[in-house]
Amino acid sequence: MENKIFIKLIEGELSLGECYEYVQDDSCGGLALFVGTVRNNTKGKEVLKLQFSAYEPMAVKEMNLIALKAIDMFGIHKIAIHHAVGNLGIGEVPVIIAVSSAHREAAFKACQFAIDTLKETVPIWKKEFFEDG
Amino acid sequence: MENKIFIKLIEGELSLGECYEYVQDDSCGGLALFVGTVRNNTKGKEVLKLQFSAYEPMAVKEMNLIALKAIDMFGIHKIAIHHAVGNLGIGEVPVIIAVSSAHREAAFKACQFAIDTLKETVPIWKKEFFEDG
Amino acid sequence: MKIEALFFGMSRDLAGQSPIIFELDEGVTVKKFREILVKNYPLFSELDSFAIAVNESYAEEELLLSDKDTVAIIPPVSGG
Amino acid sequence: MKIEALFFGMSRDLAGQSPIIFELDEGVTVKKFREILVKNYPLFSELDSFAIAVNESYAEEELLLSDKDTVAIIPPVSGG
Repeated sequence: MENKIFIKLIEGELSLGECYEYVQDDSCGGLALFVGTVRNNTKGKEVLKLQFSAYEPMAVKEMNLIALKAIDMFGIHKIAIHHAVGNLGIGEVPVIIAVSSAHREAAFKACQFAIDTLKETVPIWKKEFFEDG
Repeated sequence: MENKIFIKLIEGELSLGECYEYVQDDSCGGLALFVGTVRNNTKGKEVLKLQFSAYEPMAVKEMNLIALKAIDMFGIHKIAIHHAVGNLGIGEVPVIIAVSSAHREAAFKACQFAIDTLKETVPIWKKEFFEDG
Repeated sequence: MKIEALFFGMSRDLAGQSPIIFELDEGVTVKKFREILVKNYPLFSELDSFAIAVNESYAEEELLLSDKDTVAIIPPVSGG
Repeated sequence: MKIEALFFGMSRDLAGQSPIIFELDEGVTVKKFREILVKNYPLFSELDSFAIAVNESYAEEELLLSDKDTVAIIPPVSGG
């Protein structure tokens, strides 16, 4: 299973190209990708930046569990789940999920399952910094 | 509407980065992308390359219609639909769809709607070249 | 009236060339045009199904063709 | 037995420090540990809900803690 899963939790910039290159495979007809970006507002309040912190060893374990489940449930080929920690500005990328599959339906479902589950279970916390402090 | 839609039908390489840059927006929290790639087999037969041809003016119109419908149905922010024509080798990219939205659910749905509809309505044809001629 | 017909995908091989100019009487619908096509090019009965576009948009079967329309024969598409 | 407790997110502010070492009797379940936590740190009753992980995995309420376990207090997560 190990060569089907690429988990990354780092301080620094995530790379869409790296995720794409990892999952792309000549046996696959479709790749679905999700990129989360930092929005400039939350419920109408202007956001200046976000700070992400994690319980790192457990976060990596949980991301790996999500990948294993996605492979098991949807029969996908490969999956990359990358998340950033530390400070992120507006428009920057806290999370990328990339999935390849012989068929696109499975790729979409697995990609959506992975981001939905990540937001529920992976021990990462964001702190929002607003204009007015 | 025009500055929300980026349609491209070209002979030559498509760019995931270009699609990403176009749809990314500071007001959006999520981007969903689909990348179609040329598979090395069809029903077990080894594929050498594909050739895509199009009824170009109508294909561009139909791609634009899909984009308009996706914006209307899912309330997404921006959408890029790029398709290649001409010869493509294994692993190369005939189609990219990128969608940005305030919320990820809409981005996923619109992206899947766009690729599903493209495969049904856009006048583009692929010809497969197999090992045995 | 003069109608220009464009053939794509597999239909181009069946027609042997593209475009083909048709000289038709007034009052021909898309449905009628299909029948004319199959009558003149019997090979078209081999095509399971094909859509017809008029002036670069998919057309209903009841649409009346007009002079100088461009009609396109669209066999099942396979892009993406 | 000695239990190391790690506090994350908002729970770290409530605890005032992390980690905190707890000296507990044998036979303490995750559920019992929650009660001890709220008793020692009344501010924790302000947290709507929090999950507990033992040795880096989410734990059932009935799980018995063992000496040298690492317990983590996981307030609602907000990654992604």
